[in-house]
Amino acid sequence: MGLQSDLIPLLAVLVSLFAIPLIALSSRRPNLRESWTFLAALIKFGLVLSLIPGALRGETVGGALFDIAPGLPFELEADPLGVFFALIASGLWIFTSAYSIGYMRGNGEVKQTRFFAAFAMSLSSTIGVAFAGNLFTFIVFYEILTLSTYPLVVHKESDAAIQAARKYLTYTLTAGLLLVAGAGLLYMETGTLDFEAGGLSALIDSDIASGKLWVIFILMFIGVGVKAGVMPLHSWLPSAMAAPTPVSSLLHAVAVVKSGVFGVLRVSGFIFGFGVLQQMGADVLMMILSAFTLTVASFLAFKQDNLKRRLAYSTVGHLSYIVLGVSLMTMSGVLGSVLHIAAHATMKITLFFCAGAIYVNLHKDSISQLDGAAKVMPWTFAAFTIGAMGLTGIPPINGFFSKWTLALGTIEAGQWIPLGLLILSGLMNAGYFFPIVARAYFKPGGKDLEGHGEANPWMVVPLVSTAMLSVIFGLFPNAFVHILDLATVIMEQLFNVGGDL
Amino acid sequence: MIWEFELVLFVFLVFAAIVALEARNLLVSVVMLSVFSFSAALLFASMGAVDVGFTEAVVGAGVTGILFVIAIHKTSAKTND
Amino acid sequence: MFVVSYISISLLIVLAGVRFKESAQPLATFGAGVTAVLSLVGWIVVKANTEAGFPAIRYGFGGWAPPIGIEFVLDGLSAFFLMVVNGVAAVVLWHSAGNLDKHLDAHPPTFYALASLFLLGLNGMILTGDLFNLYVFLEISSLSSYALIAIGSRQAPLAAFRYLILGTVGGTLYLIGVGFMYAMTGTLNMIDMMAIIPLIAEEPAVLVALLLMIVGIGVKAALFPLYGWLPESYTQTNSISSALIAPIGTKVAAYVMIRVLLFVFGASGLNAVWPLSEVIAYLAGAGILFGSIMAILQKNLKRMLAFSSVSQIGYILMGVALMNPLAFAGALFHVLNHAIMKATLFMVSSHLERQEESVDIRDFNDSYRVKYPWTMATFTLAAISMIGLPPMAGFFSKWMLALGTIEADHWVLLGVILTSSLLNAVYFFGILEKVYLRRSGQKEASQASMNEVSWGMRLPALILALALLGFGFFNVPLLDILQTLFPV
Amino acid sequence: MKRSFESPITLLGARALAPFIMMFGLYVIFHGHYSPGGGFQGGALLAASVLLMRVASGSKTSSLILSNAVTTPMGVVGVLIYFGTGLLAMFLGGSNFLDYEGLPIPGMSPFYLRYTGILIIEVGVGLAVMAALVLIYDKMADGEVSQ
Amino acid sequence: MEMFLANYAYAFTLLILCIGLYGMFFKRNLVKKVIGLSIFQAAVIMFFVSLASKMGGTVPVKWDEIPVEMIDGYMNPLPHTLMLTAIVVGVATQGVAFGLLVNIWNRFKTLEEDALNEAILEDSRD
Repeated sequence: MGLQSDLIPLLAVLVSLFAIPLIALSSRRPNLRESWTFLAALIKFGLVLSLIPGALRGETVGGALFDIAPGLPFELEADPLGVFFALIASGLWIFTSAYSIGYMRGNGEVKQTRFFAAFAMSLSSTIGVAFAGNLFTFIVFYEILTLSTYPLVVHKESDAAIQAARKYLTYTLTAGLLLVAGAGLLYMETGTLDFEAGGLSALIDSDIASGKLWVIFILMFIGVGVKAGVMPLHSWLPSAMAAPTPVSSLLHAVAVVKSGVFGVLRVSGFIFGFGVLQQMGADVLMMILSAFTLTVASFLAFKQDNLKRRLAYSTVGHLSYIVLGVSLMTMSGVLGSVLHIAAHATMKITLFFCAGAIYVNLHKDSISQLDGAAKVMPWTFAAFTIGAMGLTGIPPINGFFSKWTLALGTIEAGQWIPLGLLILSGLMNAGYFFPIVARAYFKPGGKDLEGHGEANPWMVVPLVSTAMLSVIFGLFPNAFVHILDLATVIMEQLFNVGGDL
Repeated sequence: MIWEFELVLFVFLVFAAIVALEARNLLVSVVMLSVFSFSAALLFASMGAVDVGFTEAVVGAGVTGILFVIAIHKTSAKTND
Repeated sequence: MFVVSYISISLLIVLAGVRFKESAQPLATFGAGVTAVLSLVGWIVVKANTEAGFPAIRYGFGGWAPPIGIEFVLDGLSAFFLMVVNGVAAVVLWHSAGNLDKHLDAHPPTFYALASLFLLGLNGMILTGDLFNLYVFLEISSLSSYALIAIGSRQAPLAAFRYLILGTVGGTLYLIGVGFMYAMTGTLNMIDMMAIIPLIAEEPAVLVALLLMIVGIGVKAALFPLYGWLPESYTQTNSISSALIAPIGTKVAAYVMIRVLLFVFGASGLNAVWPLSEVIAYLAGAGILFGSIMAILQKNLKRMLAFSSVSQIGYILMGVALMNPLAFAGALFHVLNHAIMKATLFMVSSHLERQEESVDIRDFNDSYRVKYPWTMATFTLAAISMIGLPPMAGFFSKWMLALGTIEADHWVLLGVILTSSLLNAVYFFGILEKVYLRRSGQKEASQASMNEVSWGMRLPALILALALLGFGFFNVPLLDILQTLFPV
Repeated sequence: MKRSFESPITLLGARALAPFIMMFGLYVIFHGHYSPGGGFQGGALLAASVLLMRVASGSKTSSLILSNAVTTPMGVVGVLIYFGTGLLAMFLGGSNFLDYEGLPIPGMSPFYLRYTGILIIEVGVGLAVMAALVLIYDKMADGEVSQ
Repeated sequence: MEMFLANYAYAFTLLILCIGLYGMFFKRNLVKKVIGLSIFQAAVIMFFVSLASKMGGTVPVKWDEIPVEMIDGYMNPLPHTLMLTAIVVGVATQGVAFGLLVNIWNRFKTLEEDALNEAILEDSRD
C-alpha cells in the first residue's frame, strides 16, 4: 500500500479535529456550523469505507508516526478489528449528526457550539481508539475521549448533570490511571506495548510471575472495564443519562462504552492472548463478572421508570454479553461478541433516538407516561419496536444473529450456566421492553397527547434509518459493508486460522 | 594560640549571646551583640584568621550594630521576651 | 570554552541592564531573553560535544586552575536547567509589562533590579562548579527573592521575613555541611570532590555533612516537612513575583539537590551508611499527597497553586531519589513541565487578580467564561497538563516517573503518583466546573461582557500553555537526551 | 536622619575619629593584595567612618562628606570597575574572565600586571561596599524601605 | 586533656550555634530573631575558622622566616577568604531583614509574633 493509504487512519482521526475550529468559528450561524459537522462525518465515513477492502484481505494499514514516549511510537494502524469499530462509530455519527440537529433545535438547548465541538472531538478520539496501534496510543485517545465527553455529559448544567459528570469523571479518570499503571508494568516487563493478534509474543514467551501477571491484568481490566460498564464499576453509566439524548445515543450506546468493550477485546485478544488468560484462569473471572452483570443489570432495568435509565441498564447488560463472549475464548463466542458490538450499536442507538424524540416532542421521559403515545408517533414507535425486538433476540433482526452466535459459543465452550443466563436475560429483555411497547400501542392515551404529532423529520429519518439498518444487517449480514466478513477476518487473525468458520 | 585565652573568650561569647537574646530592652541586646561580635573578632584573630577577625570587627561590631540601632529606633525597643 | 563566557556576559547584561533607571522592564526582559538564547546555544553546543565524546565545558575564573580558582561547569544537566530557567523567566518578564501599573507600588527599576539579581543568582547556582560558590549564589538569589516577596499584600513582608529566617537557616546548614566536606576532602570543587568521596563515604562526618546539606537544600526546595515558608510567601506576594519565583525558584533548588546528591555524592556515596535516597523518596511521596490534599482545602487560588507546588516538587525530588534513568528523565522533564505550568497558572491568577481584585475560588463563576475566554482557555490547558492527562506534557513526565517507580520496585510510590493525579483532578476540575458551568445562584453569564487583559499579557500565557501541548507531542528527543544525563 | 544622637562630645569624638578610620580604610584597600585586608574590609571601614559621622551629626553635616545622592552611582561605578576589568582582560587580552595577565596595559610584566589588576579590582570592590552599606543606612534612616 | 584541647573549640561553636537557633525559632520578637540569626552566622564562621586553624601554624601572610614551601608553617587561607564572603552574605541578609522589619512595623505597628498572628487572623476574618 502506498503512502496515501497509510495516512488514511491519521486523516480519519484528524477530520473531525479540523472540524472543531470551523464549528467554533461559525458559532453565530447554526446552519453553517451543522453542515461542518455533517461534512466531517461524511468524509470520515468515506475514509473508513475506503479501508474496508484492505481489511477484508486481512491487511493492516498505517503505521508509527513518531515516538510519543521513549520507546513507544504514536501508532495509528487500521487492522480489521479497528476498521470494524471505526466503521460503526463513524457510520452512526452521520445519523447522530442529523438527529442532534433536530434534537438540539427542537429542545432549544444552550451552548450548542460547545456541544457540536465536543462531539466532534469525542468522535476523533473514538476513531483514535479504534485505530490505535499500541496500548499507549490507545491510552492517549482513551483519556482524550474521557475529557471530551465531560462537557457533553454536563451539558445541561443542572445540579444533577454536574453530579453525574463528576461521577463519570471520577470513575473514568481512575480507570484511566489504573490502565496507565498496568501499561507501565507491562512495558517494564516486556519492553513493548504493541497490539499483536493472539497476544504479545514477548509476553507469552516471558516468564513473568503469575502474581505480577494477575496484577497487570486486573489493572488493565478495571481500566477498560469501567467504560465497558462491568458490574461493580457500572454506576456512572445510568447517571450519565443526564446528558442530552444524542450524547446518550451515540456515546453511551456506541462510542464510549464500545471503546470500553473494544478495550477488553484489545487487552485480552491482542495483549495477553487467550492462551495466557486461560492459563491464568482469568477467563473465569471475566465470565463470572460478566454473567453476574448481565443478570443483575436486567433485573435492575425492570425497576427503572425513567426510559433512558432503563435503556442505560439494558446497555450495561448488553455490554456484558460482549465481555461474556470474549471470556468464552472460543471462536464462536468471540465472533458473537464482535457481531454484538455492531448489532447492539444499531439497535440501542435506535432506542435512544426514540427516547429523545419522545422527550422533545411530548416532554415525557417516564415509561408510565407513555400510554397511547404510539398513536401520535407511529414511526418512532415502529422503530422502537424493531429495536426492542432486536435486543430481545427475535429474528430477523441482527440482534438475533449475534445472540445466536454467542449461544453457540457457550455451547462450544461447554459453559452451561452462562448459556442459561443468556437465555434468562433474553427473556428478561423481553420482559422489560415489551411492556413499553404494549403501553404505547394498546393503552388509551391521555388528553395531553392531543395536538402532538410525529417528531421533527430531522429526528424521525435517522431513527427509522437505524432501525432499518438493524433489519437489513439481520437479513443480509454482508450488505454494504461486509460486517460478517470483517468479523470473520478478525477471528482468523485472533485464532490464527485460515479459511471459513 | 593561647588556649586559655580562647577559652575565656568562648565563655564570654556564650554569656554575651545569652544576654543578647534574653534582655528585655532591645538596645541592651544590640550592645551585647556588638560585644559578642567583637569577642568573636578577637577569637578569629587569635585563631590565625586575621582578616576574618578584622572584617568581623568592622562589620559585625560596627556597621551591623549601627543598623540594628537604627532599626530599633524606627520600630520599638521594648519586648516581652 | 566560549559558551560559558557568553553566558557570563549575558549575566552582565542582566546586571547592567537594570542599572539604567528608564525602561527597566524592557532591559530586564531583553537580558533574560538574551540569556535564554545563549543557554539554548549552550545546550546545543553541549549536546554536540557529548555526541563527539568531549567532556563538559569547564571555565576557570581568573585563569586559576580549578582546585584553587572558582570554576563554572556547563554540562548537559546545567545546560538543561539554564534553558528552562531563563526561558520561563524571559516569558514571565515579558508578561509582567502589562501588569506593572497595577501591582507594583515600589518603582519598577528596583523591582527589575531585584528580579535580575534573582536570575543572576539562579544562573550562578546552576553554572558553578564549586560548593562554596554555590552557597554564595544561593544567598544572592534568596536575598533578592525575600525582597521580591516582600512586595505585596499587607502580610507580605511578614511572610518574607519568615522565609528569610527559614531560608537563612537552610543556607547556613548547607554551608556547615560544605565545611565538613571541606574538612574531609580538602577541596570545594565538585568534580574533585566526586573523585574523593568513594574513599571516605562511610565516615560519620560525611554522613553528617550529607544530612546537613539535604536539610539545607530541602528548605529551599520545599521538601516535604520543610515546605513551611512556601504557601504564605507565594500567596502574599504580588502576582509578578509569584509568577517569577514559583516556577523557577524551587526548581533550581531541586537542581542543587540533583547536583549534590547524584553527581557529587553519587548513589553509592549517598546510600553508604543509611539508605538516604529511600528516605528522600518517601518524604517526597508524603509531600505529594500532603500538598495535593492541602491544595484541595484552599479557598485562595494562589495558595492552592502554592500547595500544588509543594506536591509537584515532590514529584521532582522523588524522581531524583529513585536513582534510575527513567525516573531521572521523568523528574527533569517534570522540571520543565512544572516550570511552564506553574508560570502559566500564576499568570492566569495575575490576570484574575488584576481584573477582579480577588483570587478567591469561591467567587469564581460562570461569568468568568465570558469575561476571560482566553485566560480561561489557558488555564484549562495548564490544568489538564497538571492533572497529567495525555497528550499534555504533564502526562509524559508522570509516565516516566511511574516507569521509574516500577523499575525501582516502589509500589507505594506508584500508588502515590496515581492517587495524586486524582487529587489534582479534584481541585482543578472544581475550578473548571465553576467557570464553565452555570449553577444556581450564580451570576448570569449573559450579563457579563468581555473584560480580558491586554494581549501583551494574554499572549505569553497562551504561548506557554501551547508549549505544554507541543512538549507533550514531541517529548521523545528531549527525554532520550535526559535519560543519558543520569550519572552512572 | 530625623533623630540624630546629637551631643557635643559624640560629635567631637566622631569628628576626631572619622578621618583616621577613613585613612585606615584606604590603607587597607591599597595594601589588600599582600597583607590582611582588601577591598571589602577597606570599604566597610570607609563606610563605618561615614556612618559614624551620620550618626553623630545628622545627615545634613555628614552629607558634606558623602551626599545621599552619590551613593547609588558610586556603587554602580564600583561594580562596573570590577566587571570592566574582568571583561577587558577577557576581550582584549584574549584570556579568561578576570585573568589579570591579559590586561592591556603596555609595558608591564605579567607579574606587575597581576598586582595592578588586583589593585584595580580592590578599589572597585571597596567603592561598591562602602556605597552599599551607606545606602542601606540612608534608606533605613529615611524610612524609605519599601523594597 | 588532649581530647579537650583538640575539641573544645568545636563544642563551644556547637553551643553558640544552638543558642543562635534557639533565638531564631523560640524568641517571639522579630528583632530577637535577627539577633539569633546574627549569632548563628557568627558560629558558622567560627566553625570554619577553627577548621583552618592549626597548632603551630601562623597567620597565612607571607613571612620571610618561613618559606612558602613549608606549608605546615602556615594556616590554610582558603577558609578565611570564604568566610569573608560569608560575612558579606550575613550582612546582606541582615540588611534585608531590617528592611522587612521596618516594613512590618509600618504595617502592623508591632514586632511581636503573637500580636502579628492576631492581626493576621483579624485580616482574614474580614
